[in-house]
Amino acid sequence: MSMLDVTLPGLSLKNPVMPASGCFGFGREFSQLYDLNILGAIMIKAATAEPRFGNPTPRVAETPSGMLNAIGLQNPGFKEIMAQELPWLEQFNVPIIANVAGSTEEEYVEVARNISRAKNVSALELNVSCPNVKEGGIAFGTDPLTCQELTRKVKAVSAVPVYVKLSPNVTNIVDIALAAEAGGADGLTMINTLLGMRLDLATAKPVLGNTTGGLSGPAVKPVALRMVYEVSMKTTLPIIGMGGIHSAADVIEFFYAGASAVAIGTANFTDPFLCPGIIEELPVLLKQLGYEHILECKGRSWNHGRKPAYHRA
Amino acid sequence: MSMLDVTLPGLSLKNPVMPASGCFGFGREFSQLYDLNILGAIMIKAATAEPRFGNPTPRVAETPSGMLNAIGLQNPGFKEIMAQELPWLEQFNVPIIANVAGSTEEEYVEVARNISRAKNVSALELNVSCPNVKEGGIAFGTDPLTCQELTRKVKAVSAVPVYVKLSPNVTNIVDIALAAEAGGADGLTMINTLLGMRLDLATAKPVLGNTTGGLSGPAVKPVALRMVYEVSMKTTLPIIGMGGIHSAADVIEFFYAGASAVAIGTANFTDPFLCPGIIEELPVLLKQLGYEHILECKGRSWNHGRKPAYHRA
Amino acid sequence: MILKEDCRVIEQIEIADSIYKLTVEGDIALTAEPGQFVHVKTGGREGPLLRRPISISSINREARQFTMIFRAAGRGTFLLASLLNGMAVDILGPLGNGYPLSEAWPGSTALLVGGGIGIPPLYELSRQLTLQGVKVTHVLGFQTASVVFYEQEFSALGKTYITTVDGTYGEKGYVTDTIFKEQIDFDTLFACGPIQMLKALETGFPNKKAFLSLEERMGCGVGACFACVCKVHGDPDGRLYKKICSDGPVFRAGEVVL
Amino acid sequence: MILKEDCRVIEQIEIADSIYKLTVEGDIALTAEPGQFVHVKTGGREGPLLRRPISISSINREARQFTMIFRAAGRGTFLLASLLNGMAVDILGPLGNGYPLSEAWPGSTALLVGGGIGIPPLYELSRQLTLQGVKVTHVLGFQTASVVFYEQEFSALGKTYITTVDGTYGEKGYVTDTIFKEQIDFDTLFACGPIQMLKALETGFPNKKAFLSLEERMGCGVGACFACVCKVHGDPDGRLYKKICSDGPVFRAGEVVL
Ligand SMILES: Cc1cc2nc3c(=O)[nH]c(=O)nc-3n(C[C@H](O)[C@H](O)[C@H](O)COP(=O)(O)OP(=O)(O)OC[C@H]3O[C@@H](n4cnc5c(N)ncnc54)[C@H](O)[C@@H]3O)c2cc1C
Ligand SMILES: Cc1cc2nc3c(=O)[nH]c(=O)nc-3n(C[C@H](O)[C@H](O)[C@H](O)COP(=O)(O)OP(=O)(O)OC[C@H]3O[C@@H](n4cnc5c(N)ncnc54)[C@H](O)[C@@H]3O)c2cc1C
Ligand SMILES: Cc1cc2nc3c(=O)[nH]c(=O)nc-3n(C[C@H](O)[C@H](O)[C@H](O)COP(=O)(O)O)c2cc1C
Ligand SMILES: Cc1cc2nc3c(=O)[nH]c(=O)nc-3n(C[C@H](O)[C@H](O)[C@H](O)COP(=O)(O)O)c2cc1C
Ligand code: FES
Ligand code: FES
Repeated sequence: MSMLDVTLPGLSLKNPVMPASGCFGFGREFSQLYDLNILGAIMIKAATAEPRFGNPTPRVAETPSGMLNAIGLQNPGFKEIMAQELPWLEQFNVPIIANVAGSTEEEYVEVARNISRAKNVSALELNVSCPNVKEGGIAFGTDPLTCQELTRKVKAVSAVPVYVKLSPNVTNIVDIALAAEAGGADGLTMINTLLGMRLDLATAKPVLGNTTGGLSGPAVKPVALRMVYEVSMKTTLPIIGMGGIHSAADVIEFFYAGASAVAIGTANFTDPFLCPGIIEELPVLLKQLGYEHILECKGRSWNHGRKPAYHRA
Repeated sequence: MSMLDVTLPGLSLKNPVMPASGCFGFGREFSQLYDLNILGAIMIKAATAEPRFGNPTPRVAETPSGMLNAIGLQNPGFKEIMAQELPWLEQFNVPIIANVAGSTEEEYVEVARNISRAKNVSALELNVSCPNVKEGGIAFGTDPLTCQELTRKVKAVSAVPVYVKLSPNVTNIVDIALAAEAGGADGLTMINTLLGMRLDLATAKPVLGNTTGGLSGPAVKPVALRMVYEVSMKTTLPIIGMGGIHSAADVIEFFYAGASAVAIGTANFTDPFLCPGIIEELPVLLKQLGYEHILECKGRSWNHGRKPAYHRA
Repeated sequence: MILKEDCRVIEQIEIADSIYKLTVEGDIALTAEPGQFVHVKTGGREGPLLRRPISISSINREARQFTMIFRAAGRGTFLLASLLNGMAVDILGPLGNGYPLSEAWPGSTALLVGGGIGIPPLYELSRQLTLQGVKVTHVLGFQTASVVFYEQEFSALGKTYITTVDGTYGEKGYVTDTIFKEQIDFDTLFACGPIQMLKALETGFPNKKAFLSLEERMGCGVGACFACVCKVHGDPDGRLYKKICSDGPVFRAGEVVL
Repeated sequence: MILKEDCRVIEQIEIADSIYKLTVEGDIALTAEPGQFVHVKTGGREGPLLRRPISISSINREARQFTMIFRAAGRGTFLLASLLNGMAVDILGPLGNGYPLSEAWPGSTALLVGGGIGIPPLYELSRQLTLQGVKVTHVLGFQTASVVFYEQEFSALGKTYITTVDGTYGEKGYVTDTIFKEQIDFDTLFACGPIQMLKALETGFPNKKAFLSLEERMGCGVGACFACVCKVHGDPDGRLYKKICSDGPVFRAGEVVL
């Protein structure tokens, strides 16, 4: 009997651990390292309508307990992804969550309509929060009405449930979450990266080719947890939590805060075998803490003592 | 000839390094460790109209390369501060920046009117950004109009220049900065802490007595630098930069980003002798990098090559 | 005088399960008093941001050495436990106010009650009380047999009762059970340990002169950050708070709200 | 096969000013090829978040050992330089595609040009080319005398020219100056070093067969994060980008935009 199975809109997960979008490509590289079948799901790299090269290098910089990235949504475009990457991923028995990005509403809608119809795409992740491209989504993630409207339009064309990926670079994350809910979102994923920068001591210039970039890794975990906590108390939408997860204990902290599943980004770079490691360790840690199923941890920081909202069949 | 002297509204600083508010009390403790005269200035702990006890303990928690605090503006009230703390500080030849907090406009105005008239208070720091008290300022720091209005009212009663301390927990920091400028601010200080939380693995409860707290330390430095960079390009107000500064190199990064002075918070806990250490190291590092005065670094990340805006007399 | 020194490690031994005894050399030893603590930067530059408060458990002025006894509990104390002889460790101290030795007069009886990692500071206290001609009795509580430490050291100074929560060593139960059962008589009480233990002692001996050492999460450790405050009795609005790091960690029973 | 192993440190020596030679034991040695690199986690759990890419500079299959030569430049490489014999270091590799040995046929001449910390991978390359019957010439450029390393080792394999930017050792100037001045003739060029050097070689020898090893800031090191891309010639919209970590780090001159 599994302690880790979780059912979410469109997603029947054998475990709630999945690599985060942009940190796992389309799975090819990590498939050389381990059997991808063990993963709960895979969030693939953002797809746009046309191929994008992305930002000038350097695209990454290290920071204390974190990193900045400014990849700039480089991707071969949804057509190529549907022709080359998704069919290749069909060999694995793992739900795919397709990350959808764009510069205009039309672009989001076009990508969503098409990629949601790929055979093995189980859900969309609407990326309204990429801080690294001009006109690249972030406006959609910082204004509630714009977010609601975009979600509605994407929902209307999507063949699968839609999760909206929230940006932490906002005054009030709950407002955006409620807007996504009002727009018909089936779930939320959070958080994307915090906008940051580094300057080179010798030249005084920004270290990143794109000047600013997105901060991820353990440094942002306290912010991510706080946002998952705030949002989970206010919406009924399931949340896939992320931001600095590096261990099984971190996963449980996100469940306590209110997440129903988690994604792992930056930590795949520190330890490319971390996802399988965490999946193996979770049941042991849960038992140690006295839980029979990971969903007993869900929202426990604020619904302490109450019966878990979710019951397995 | 000093390489470090900086003149800002109300502040004639022998060097641009000062302890940040809340991390140095009213100077008594650190005066046992070193001669406070060497500091550029001192930002004292927040003052409110009445004494405040603050939040339940635990009030601090460690995070990767950072810490959370939820002190809750504990202070003895401005009257006591003016009767006991400021007179004690008169023995030092160091400008004092008084941090002013409140729950209502009236409270801010009352505190500002009074404390700005203390003999050795050279400037006010308007704390519209404390994330740790309900109705405790943060609303004033997240809505541009409210911020502008409060700044205007405080300016009207203050006997010394007013610096507005910006919260990083906003969608658009430039909007708030411009609002403060429109309200008549003489300068900006930034950033206050990022709202975050931690959960206890064993109990599932928040680690902090106040549930959430403010994230500070090296973890937030990339966010702070980005905000100083963005704001300094858009306003003419001088900026006292802070957020994760732990070394002389960090100080210069903040100048590159656009700061005219810096404050050091959390790092005083890691190394209580850090402020004097940095003040000693700065000229050496500046020389090594080829600068004759620290103000040559100011804004260099975006005004590269241009003549420094500031010239010494 | 508060110093920040790179102290040299003289000796590190695991004296019980995950309990380490670390002796270092430094001028802090010259002014340290029983009940004071130090704030330790663990892991050097790469280590955790915040210092770790650890009590001073014994002092050797002549040799400029002092000892800490600590449990490897988390990241910082694990790093501390990994220090080897000769290495340097950045220590700030001595901090806070220790036990008031003068409150126990020669010939009187002092009861020293400790729980777990609250026990270490009582050792130096006991040594100095004994030197002063005070008769000492110790009641030391542990979780289980494997973490019991310093029974012999304390026994050499005075009668020593050991309790364990699970009964695997000494008396089964809590320290207070033993104090009542053995009807231990004393003039002054000195204690350090979990807050529940301190509360039980405070309510158990309302008319005794007692000094309790408190713990709290700390930021600065020197009194500047207001992280470690506690309320004072009879002062509901908290104007008369105390800072555990600089006003304490030792308080007279009844002074602050436990 | 990409492995992640805790490799044991066999030897660590400072071979020039801040230049370290680190030999470790691990199965990575069994499949590593010249020009490939490893991704090293420095400082253990407490260390920096990102791994550090370091070239493999020599391989000893029989002993299951390989060597890295690196400059202690920043936080990660300082921690790497502090490793002592017998300690473990977490290494991911071998990564990327090395130099195509088969492009140099027995009896032909290969010119190996390296700059600074770009020199290490050329050493194993030179050994294997020599074994294959290729005649090798080396031109190695350094900043200054104190950081010159491996002159003897390279000299043992073939003619070796040393240049320093400040003229404190060997020829003063850049490697390209020396190649032109000495009119060095060759069939195949292999190079690794600063981008300016690689550009000068590419433009200096437009008709020669050349293989250049590139550097870029890396995230994953395995091709998953798109941090280390470069553009391909004749493809302005960047559809045909290459990833330096997994398509490179070695590219045929003219293939990618330097
Ligand atoms: C005045 C004082 C004296 C102390 N003396 C001793 C002693 O002699 N021997 C001993 O073993 N322990 C002592 N402690 C407890 C000791 O400080 C903690 O065990 C230690 O800080 C845990 O750090 P860590 O890195 O192992 O744990 P982590 O859980 O990684 O620590 C995370 C953060 O929480 C803080 N923290 C965790 N537990 C405690 C605690 N119990 N009290 C205060 N802060 C805590 C840490 O300082 C750190 O900031 C004392 C505490 C205080 C306040
Ligand atoms: C394929 C490849 C092979 C390399 N081989 C060698 C070698 O054999 N010997 C050697 O001394 N160096 C080599 N380098 C450079 C080496 O990776 C950097 O010197 C090292 O990463 C610096 O890390 P640090 O912690 O000392 O510096 P920091 O400045 O603290 O590093 C901060 C961040 O920037 C990155 N970074 C800094 N400098 C470089 C650089 N030059 N290239 C790529 N990333 C960098 C770091 O990896 C880290 O993510 C190689 C680089 C690449 C890409
Ligand atoms: C190199 C890199 C590339 C990323 N690319 C994307 C992306 O294409 N789409 C997206 O929604 N998020 C992207 N992200 C954000 C992550 O999916 C994740 O939200 C964030 O990194 C926080 O999680 P972490 O701290 O575990 O990395 C990227 C992050 C990194 C580090
Ligand atoms: C313990 C603690 C208490 C603080 N109290 C105040 C305060 O009273 N008023 C205020 O404006 N900022 C307060 N701050 C915020 C700091 O002044 C500073 O803006 C922030 O910590 C970022 O700088 P740092 O990373 O150098 O700590 C406090 C920060 C800490 C860590
Ligand atoms: S820890 Fe800062 S006041 Fe006590
Ligand atoms: S470093 Fe991630 S793709 Fe090359």
